[in-house]
Amino acid sequence: MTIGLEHYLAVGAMLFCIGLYGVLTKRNAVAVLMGIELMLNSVNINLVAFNRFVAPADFVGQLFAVFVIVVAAAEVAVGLALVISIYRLRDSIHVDDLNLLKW
Amino acid sequence: MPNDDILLRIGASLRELFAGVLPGPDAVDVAMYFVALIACVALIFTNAVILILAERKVAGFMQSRLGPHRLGPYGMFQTVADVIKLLTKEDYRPQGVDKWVWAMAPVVLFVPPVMVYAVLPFGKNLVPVDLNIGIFYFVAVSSVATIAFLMAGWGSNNKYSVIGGMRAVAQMVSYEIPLVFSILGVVMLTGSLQTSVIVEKQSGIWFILLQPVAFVIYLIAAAAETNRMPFDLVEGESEIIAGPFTEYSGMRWAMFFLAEYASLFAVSAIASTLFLGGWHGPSFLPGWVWFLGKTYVMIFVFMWVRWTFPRLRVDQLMALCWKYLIPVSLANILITGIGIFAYRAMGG
Amino acid sequence: MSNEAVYGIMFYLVSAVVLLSAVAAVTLRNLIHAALFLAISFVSVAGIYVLLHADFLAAVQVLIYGGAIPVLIAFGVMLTRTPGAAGSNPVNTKTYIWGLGITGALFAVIMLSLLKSKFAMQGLISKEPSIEGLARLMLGDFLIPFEFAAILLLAAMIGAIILARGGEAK
Amino acid sequence: MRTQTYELNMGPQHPSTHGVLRVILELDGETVIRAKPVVGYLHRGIEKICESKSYPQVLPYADRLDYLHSMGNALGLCQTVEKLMGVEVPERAEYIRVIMAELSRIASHQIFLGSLVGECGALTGFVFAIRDRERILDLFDMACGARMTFHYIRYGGVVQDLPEGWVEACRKFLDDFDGMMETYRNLLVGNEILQARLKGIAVLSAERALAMSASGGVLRASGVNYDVRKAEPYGIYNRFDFDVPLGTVGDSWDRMMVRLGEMEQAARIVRQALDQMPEGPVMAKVPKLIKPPPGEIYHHVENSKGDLGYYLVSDGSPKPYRLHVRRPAFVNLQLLDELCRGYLLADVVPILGTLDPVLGEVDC
Amino acid sequence: MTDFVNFALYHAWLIPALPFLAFVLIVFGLRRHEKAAAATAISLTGISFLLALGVAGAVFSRPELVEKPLVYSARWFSMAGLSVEMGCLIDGTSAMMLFVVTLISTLVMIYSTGYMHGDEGFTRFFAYLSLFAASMLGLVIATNFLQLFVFWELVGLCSYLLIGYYYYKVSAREAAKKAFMTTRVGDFGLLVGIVLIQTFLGTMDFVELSGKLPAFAKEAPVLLTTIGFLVFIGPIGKSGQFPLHVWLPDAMEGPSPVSALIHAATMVVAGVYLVARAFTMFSVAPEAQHFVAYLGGFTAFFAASIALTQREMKRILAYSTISQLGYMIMALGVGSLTASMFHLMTHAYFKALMFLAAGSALHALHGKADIFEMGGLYRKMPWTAAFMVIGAIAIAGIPPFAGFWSKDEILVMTKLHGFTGLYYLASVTAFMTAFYMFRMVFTAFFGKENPENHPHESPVSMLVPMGVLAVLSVVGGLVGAPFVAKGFGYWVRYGAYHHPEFHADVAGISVLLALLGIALAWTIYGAKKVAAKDLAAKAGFLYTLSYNKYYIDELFQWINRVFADGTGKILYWVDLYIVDGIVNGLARLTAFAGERFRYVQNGQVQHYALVFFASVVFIILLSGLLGVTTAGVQSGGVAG
Amino acid sequence: MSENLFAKLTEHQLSDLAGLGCQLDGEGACLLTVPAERLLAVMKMLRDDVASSMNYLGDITAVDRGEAGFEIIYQLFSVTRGVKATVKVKVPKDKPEVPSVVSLWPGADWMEREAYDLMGVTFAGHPELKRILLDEDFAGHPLRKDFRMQPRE
Amino acid sequence: MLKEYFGVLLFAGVAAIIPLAVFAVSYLLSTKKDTPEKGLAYECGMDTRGETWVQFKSGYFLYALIFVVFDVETVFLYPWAVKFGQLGLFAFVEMLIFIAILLIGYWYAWKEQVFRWK
Repeated sequence: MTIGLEHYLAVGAMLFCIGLYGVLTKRNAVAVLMGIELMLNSVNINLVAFNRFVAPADFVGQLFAVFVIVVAAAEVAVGLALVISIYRLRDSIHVDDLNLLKW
Repeated sequence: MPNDDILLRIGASLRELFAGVLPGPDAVDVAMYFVALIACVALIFTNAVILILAERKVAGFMQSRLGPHRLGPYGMFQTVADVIKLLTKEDYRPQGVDKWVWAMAPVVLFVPPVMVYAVLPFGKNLVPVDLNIGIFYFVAVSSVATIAFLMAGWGSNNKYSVIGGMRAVAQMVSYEIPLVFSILGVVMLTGSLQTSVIVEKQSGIWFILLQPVAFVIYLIAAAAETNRMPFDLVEGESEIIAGPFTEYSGMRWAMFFLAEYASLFAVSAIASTLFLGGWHGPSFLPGWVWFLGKTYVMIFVFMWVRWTFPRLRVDQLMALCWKYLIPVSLANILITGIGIFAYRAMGG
Repeated sequence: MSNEAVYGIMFYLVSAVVLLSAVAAVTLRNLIHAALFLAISFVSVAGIYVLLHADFLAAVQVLIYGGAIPVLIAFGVMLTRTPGAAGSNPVNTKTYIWGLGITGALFAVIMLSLLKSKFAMQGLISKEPSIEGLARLMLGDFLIPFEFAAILLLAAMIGAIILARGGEAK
Repeated sequence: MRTQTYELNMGPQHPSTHGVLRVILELDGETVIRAKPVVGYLHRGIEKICESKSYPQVLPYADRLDYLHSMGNALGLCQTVEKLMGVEVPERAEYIRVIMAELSRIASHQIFLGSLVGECGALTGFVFAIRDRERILDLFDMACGARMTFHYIRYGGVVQDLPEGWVEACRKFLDDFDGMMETYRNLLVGNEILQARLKGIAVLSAERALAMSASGGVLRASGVNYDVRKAEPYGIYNRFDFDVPLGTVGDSWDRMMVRLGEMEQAARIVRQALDQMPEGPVMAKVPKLIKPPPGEIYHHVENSKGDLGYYLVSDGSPKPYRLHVRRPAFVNLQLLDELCRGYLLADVVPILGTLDPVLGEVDC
Repeated sequence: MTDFVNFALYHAWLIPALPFLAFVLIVFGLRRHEKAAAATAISLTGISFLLALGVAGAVFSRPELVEKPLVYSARWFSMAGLSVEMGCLIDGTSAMMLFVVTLISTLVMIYSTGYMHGDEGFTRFFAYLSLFAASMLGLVIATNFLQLFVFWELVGLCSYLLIGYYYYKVSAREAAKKAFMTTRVGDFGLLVGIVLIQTFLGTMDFVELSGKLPAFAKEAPVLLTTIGFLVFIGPIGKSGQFPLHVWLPDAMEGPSPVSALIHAATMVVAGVYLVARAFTMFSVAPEAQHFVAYLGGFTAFFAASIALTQREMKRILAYSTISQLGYMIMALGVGSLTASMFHLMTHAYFKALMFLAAGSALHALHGKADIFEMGGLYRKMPWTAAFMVIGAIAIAGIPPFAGFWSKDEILVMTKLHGFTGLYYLASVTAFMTAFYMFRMVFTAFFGKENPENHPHESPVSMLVPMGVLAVLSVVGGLVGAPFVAKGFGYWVRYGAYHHPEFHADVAGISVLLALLGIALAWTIYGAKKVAAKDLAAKAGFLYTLSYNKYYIDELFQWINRVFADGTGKILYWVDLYIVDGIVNGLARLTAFAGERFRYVQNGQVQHYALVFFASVVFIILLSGLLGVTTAGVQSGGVAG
Repeated sequence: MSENLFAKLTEHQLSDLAGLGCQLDGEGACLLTVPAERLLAVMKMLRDDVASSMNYLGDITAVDRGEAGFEIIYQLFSVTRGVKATVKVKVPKDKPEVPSVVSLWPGADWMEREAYDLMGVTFAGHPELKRILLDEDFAGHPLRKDFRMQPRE
Repeated sequence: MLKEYFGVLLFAGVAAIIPLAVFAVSYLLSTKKDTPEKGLAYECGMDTRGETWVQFKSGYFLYALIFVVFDVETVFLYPWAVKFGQLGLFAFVEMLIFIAILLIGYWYAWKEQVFRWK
C-alpha cells in the first residue's frame, strides 16, 4: 500500500479537527490559541502535500506554507499580547468570562 | 579517496563489510549512518571527560594553580572518579516537581547538540549526514534547546528554577538572532547551506578573513547560546543558586553538563567549519585532525573567556544583544552583500 | 523490507506522534503539559514535511514551531498564570458538547468529501533543492506577498508591543 | 501589569550571603521591592557568655567576632581593658599590634574583593585574592602558629615577640604586595563588565550614610571622612602618615575602590611601623588575675568593617559585669534594604558584597 | 485648434490627472514652498480648465457625442465574472461638468492665495484643494459605477480633510466627522445599490447599463425600483437632501473657499450628477423617480424655511444651497435632465460668487459670522457688496440674471410634467429664497455700520475671481435662454431635444414672487418698517422651529442615543418577556432551544466559532447532497 | 576632644541643659545623664546645635544594674567637629522604657532592636520593635542579670 | 534525501535513548534512602513561601515577541542568501526593503524602550 495524497490529507483533517476541538471547548484563551496553531499546521500539511503530489515541479505550496507560518507567528504574537492585555484588564483569561463582542 | 586517511579507510572497509551482509545500497548507507552515530556518541562522551578535565586545568592555569592533580598522572582520572561518584549518587526526585516535565528536561536538552553532530564536517567525505540544508539544520535544531530550559524551570517547583528558566529562555532566544545573522554572511559567500560545501569553498581563503565581524558576533552569540561565561546568568549561582538545575542531582545534573560540553564542542566545530576552514590545512596531517585541532582551539578560547570575565547582569546582557549585536550583524549582512557586488563589478 | 514499506511505517509513526500529541495538547488539564505536547506535535509535523520532500520547510518548522512559538506560548502562560498549574486548562462546559459534536461532524464530512474526490497526481520529484525553489518564487513571482509578509510582521510586532505593554507604560 | 510580587529567600543556605545571612526578597519580576535581612543564625550570645568568664577567657571570643579581622578585634578589646586598668603597653608591642592589625585589614579586604568579584562571576579574581591572602596568613602563622583565630594580642602587649626572619618575610610580602595591587587593578578595575555591574548601583548619599550610622568603607565611599584612626587616634596611630581613601558617588564601585585604597594605605602603615619599630619587651607587667577597677568605658577602633566599639562595665571582679560590642557590620547591614530597592535580583549580591558583612560579627 | 480639441478629447483623463499631479508634487516636494505650491496647483488646474474648454469645444464640433458618448477605458482589474475598467466618458453633460468644475476650482484656488495668505497650512490647503478637484473631475468622467464610487469616496475623504482643515478647532473636527459619517450612511446605500446592479445586470458600465435597463425594467420592476432607491440614498447623503442634509451647514467650518468649492462645484453636485448619470435607470423606474422629485421639492422648501431665520451668513448660504440642490434633484425627478444641469451650472456661478463674497466679508471681519453684527459693509467693501448683491439677484431669479433662466426652466418643466403641487411649492420656495437672501444683504451690507468693525476691501487676488464669477452670474444663464437656438438644452440633455419655450405665466409669477420677497425684506430689514422681532414673536412657534432647524440635529442625537441604549433595552425586553414568555409557556424542549438561541449573540467568540463551523458542516453537507463535490480539485488542482 | 565639647557646651548650652535638669559629668568623657522624658529634646539639641552637631550615633546599649534599674547608653560623635559625648538614661527596673531616637538617627533602628531583644528595654516610638537576633518565640531577655539559662535537653 | 533524514532520525533517537540509559544505570548503581527533608524544594534552607510558579513581567514576553519576528525573518533570509549569487541586484534591493520594513518595528521597539530591562 503506497502512502498517497489522501493519507496526508486525512492527517491534515484529523489535525484540523483536533485543533478545532481545542478552539471550541477550552476555557483558557491561551489554550484556544494553541488550538488555532494546530489548525494552521494542518493547513500547512495540506499545502505541502498538494505541492508534493499535484505540482511537484514548483514550490508554490511550500511557499504558501511559509507564508502561513508567518501569519501563524504574527497571530500567536498578537493573540497572546491580546490575552495578556485582557488578563491585565479583567484578571481572567477564561474565554467564557470575556464577552467583549457583546454590546 | 585518499588512502592515507585512516578514518576513511576504516569507513570503506566497514562499507564493504556491510555490503556483503545487508540487502541493497540503501541499507548499507543507513548502517553507515549508524556507525557515524556511534562514533559521534563516543566522541561526545570522551569529549566530556576530556573537556571537564581541560576546563579545570585551564582554570588552574589561568589562576596560577594546578587544578586536579591527585588521581592519575596530572589528575587525568579525576573526571572518571567524578563520573563514578555521580553514577552512584542517589537519584531522588524532590516532592512537588512536575514529574515528567522535570525528568525529561535533561533528555530534551541533550538531544539537540547530539543531532548537530550529524552535520559536522569532520573531514572530506567524513560528514555523518551531509544534509544540503546543513547549517540551517544546525540553527533549527539548536533552537529547540530552549524548551529544555523551560521544562527544567517549570518542572522543578522552585522559584530559583523558574527565574533561571525564564532568564535562560530570554537569553537564548535573544542571542539566537545574532547567531543566525552572523552565519548568514558566510552563506551569502558560499551560496550553499551544506557544511561540506562551505568548507570546500574555504580551500583558498578562510572566511574569518572575509567575515571577521561575523566571526566575533558568532563567538559572542555562541557563548551566550551555550550559557557560558560571561553569559551564564542562567545558572548565575551567586543569585539564583543553579537556576533551572537547582533541583537536579546525580546523573540528571551530570546530563546537563554533558549537554553543555556536547554543545560547546558543537558550536566550536561549527565555528571552525564556518570561519576557520574546517578540515583544510597543510597535508601532513589528515583533515579531521585539523578540524578537531581548530575546534579545540575554539574551545580553549571559550574557556579562556570564561575564566577571565565576570558575569553580566541580565539587563546588560539583553542590551548587548539587542542594541549592539543585532544591528551590527544586520549591517554585516548588508556590507557583505555590497562587497559581493563590488567584487563582481571588479570582474571577480 | 522495501523502501516503500519503510516509508509507510515512517508515515504512520510520524502521523501517530503528531496526532496523539495534538490530542494530548487539547485534552490535558495542565496547560504546561498541553503546551509541551503542542511543541512535540509541531516538531513532528516537520517529520511529515520531510516525508513530503520539503526539507527546508521541515527545518523552518523546527525553527519556528520548535524554538520560537512554544517560547512565546510559554511566556504567555507564565504571564497569565492562574493559581495552581494542575487545573490551568479547564474545559468550557457550555460549549463542550456542541464543540465535540461539530468537530466530529466536520471530520466526518471532510473525510466523506475526501473519499469522493479524485486528484490529478504527478509522481515526479523536483530536482531543484526546495530552498532554491522557494527563493526563486519568493523574490520573483511572489514578491508582493513577500514584502507584505514583512509589513504583516511589522504590524504584528508593533501591535503586540502596544498591547502587551498597555498598563506598564506609566 | 499588576504582576503579583513574590517572596524569594536568599539564604541562610546560599552560596553568596557571606555566611548564614538570610535575605527575604520581595520581587516584582526581577526587580527588588524589598530586601529584608534576617540575622541571628549565628548568634552565640557572646555578650552573655563573657559575663561568666574571666577577662583572659573573654579574649578568644573577640577573635571569633569578625573572624576575617581577628587581630583588629583583639586589639580593640585589649585596649579597652588596658584603658580601664591604666596599663602601659611597651613600645615594641604597640608596633607589632599595628602591624598585625593592618596586615589583618589587608587580608580582610582581600576576602572582600575576592568574594565581590567572585559573586559577579569573575572566579579568577577570587582565586587571585585568596591566593595572595595566604601570604598574610603565612606571616600570622609564623608569628603565632594560627591562621585564623590567633589569640596573639593579649592584655598588656602581644603573647610573644616576632620570630626570627619575620620582619624580613613581612618586607618581602610588602614588596610583592605592590604587584598584587597592580594585578587587582588590571584584572578588576579596568574590567568593563565589572564597571557595568557596580557603577551607579546602590548609591548612598553622605547624609544618609551618616544618619544610618554606617561606618568603615561604606561610610567613606559616600565621601564622609570619618576614620577612627584619624578622628580619635588610638594606640600609636598618630605616629603614622597615611591617607583616608574617600569615594565621591557612594555607589558599589566606590565602596570597592575605597577598600582597594585602604589596602594600599594599610601596607603603607605597615612599612612605616616596620621601619620605626624599636627593640624591647613585648609584654607589660600585668597581674595574673585581671581585675579592672569598677567603672565603665567605651573604646572603639577602626577595623576592616568599620567602627568597632567595646562598651565595658566592670564591677571590680575578675569577670566583666557587662561587655557590649558595637559591631560595624551589624549596623551597616541595616542599609541593605534601602540600597537594594529598585535594583535587580542580580544586583543584590554585589550590593551585599560591598556592605561586606561578616555574620560572626553581625550575629555576635 | 482642431488638434488641440482632439487632443483634449482623447486625453480627457489628463483633466483629473493634472490636479492630482499637483497634489503629489505639493505633498512630496513643495511642503515648505508656499508660492511654488500655489503656483503649481493653480497652473495645473488652469491647464485642466483649458483642456476642459477643449473637451467642450470637441463636443460642439461633434454633436453626435451628445447622443452617443465617447468612451475609452483601460482594464483596472478583473476577476472571475467581474471586469472593472477605468476610463473617460465624454458627452455634453460631462463636458459641461468638467468646464464648471475646473473653472470654479481654478478661481477658488486663485482666491485662496489671498484668503489663506499667512496660514500655517497654506501648502496643505492647496494640496487638499488639488486632490479635491482631481477627485471630482475623476468622478465626472467616470465610465462606470465603480469608478464613480471610488472617486465619490475620494471626494468624501477630501471634504472630510477640508472641513476639518482647522483641525485644532473642536467644532471643525466635529463638523468634519459629521460630514464624513452622514455621507457614509448615504454611501452605504449607494454601494449596496451598485452591488445589486452588478449582481443583477452584470455590468456597472453606464453605457452598457442604459442599453440593458429598459428590458430589465420590464422583467423586474420592483427590484429596479429598489435599486433606484438604494442608489438615490447616495445623493441624499452627498447632496444634502432631507434628512441627511445636517452635515452641510456645519461644513462651513472649513475655510470659505472650501465652502465655495463644496457648495458650488464639487461635493454636493456630485449627488446630482450621479442621478443624472443614472438617469436612464430612474427614467424606467417611475416610483423611484417620483420619490426623487418629491424629496427634492420638499428639501428645497424645507431648507429655505430654515434659512429664513438663520443669523450666520455662511449658514444662510448653506441652507440656500440645500434648497437649490432640492431644485436640481426635483428637476431630475420630474424628468428634466437639462433643467437640472442648467441650474447646476448657474448655481455654481452665483453660489461660488456668494460664498467667496461672504468669505471676503468674514475675512475682513476676522470671522465674525452673525449678519446682525455686520451692517453697512458696502461703504468699506464696495466690491464685495456689489458681488454679493449680484449673487443675490441671480439666486432670487430676477431676469436677466443667470438664476432666472435656470429656475424658470425648472418651474416650467415641473408644471409641464404635471407636478402641479411641486410647482406651487417651488414657487413659494422662490419667494422665500428672494426674501432670505435680501434679508442677509440688507442686514449685512447696508443699514447702520457696526462701530466695532473695521473692515477693509479684500486684495485683488480675491476680487478678480469674484469678478469673473459675477460676470458669469449675470450673463451665464443666457446660454440656456429660450431665445437661443441650440442652447444649453441642445448639448446637455437626455433623450430627444426639446427647445425650451418661454412661458410668460410661469416666469411672470416667479419674478413677481421674487420681487415681493425682496420688497418684504426691504420693508423689514432695509427700511425697518416692520420690526423683525414682532414678526418673530407673532410667528412664535414657526420661528422657533425654523431657527432651530426643525430640531433635526437633536432628533438625530436622540435617535443615536435611543438606538445605542434602546436597542439593547428592547432586545433585553424582547428576550425577557417575549422569548422567555413563550419559553415558559412551551415544553422543556423549547426552553432548551431558547437557551441555545440566546447564545447566538452572547458575545463569546467560541459560540460564534461553534456556529461558524456548524454552518461549514451544513454547507458541505448541502453541497455534497447537491453533488457539487470539490469540482475544482478534479480539474487539476493547484496549477503550478 | 571631649573636653572641647564640654567647654563649648558650657559656653552655649550649659544653662539650657541645666534648665532641663541634666547633670554634666566630666570624667574622661563627656557624660550626660538625662531623664528619659527629656532624652529626645536633649538628643535633638545635641544633634542640631551648631556647637555640638552630633550627626553620628555610634552605639546604643543597655546595662542591667540590678535593683537600680537599667541604664541605656548612647555614644554620639560629631564627624564634622570631631567631638564626642556619651548620653546615659536611667530607667527603673519595673518599667524599662525610653523614647526611641530612630526619628533623629534612622541608624538607631537595629541597635535599639538589639537592646530590646537582649535586654528587654522598650523603645517607645520605634517603628518595628521586634526581636532581631533571637527567635520570635524566645522567652525572656538573656542579657538581664536575672536571666537563667535553660539547660539544653 | 529521505535516507539522509532517516540518519537524522537515528541521531535523534539515540540522543534521546542515551540519557535514559544513563539514568537507568545510575538508578541501578545508586543508593536509595529517602528522607522527607531531601524532598523539600531548595530555598536556601527555608520552607518555600508562596507560589513557586512565580509570575513574570511582560518584559520577557516582549523579547520573545521580537525574537519570533526576527526568527521568521530568517526563514526568508536563508533562501535569499543561498540564491544570492544568482539573483542579482534586484533581489538584494528587495531584501533590503524587507529588512527595512522590519527595522521600522525594531526601531519602534527601541524607541519604546522594549530593550530596556525594567
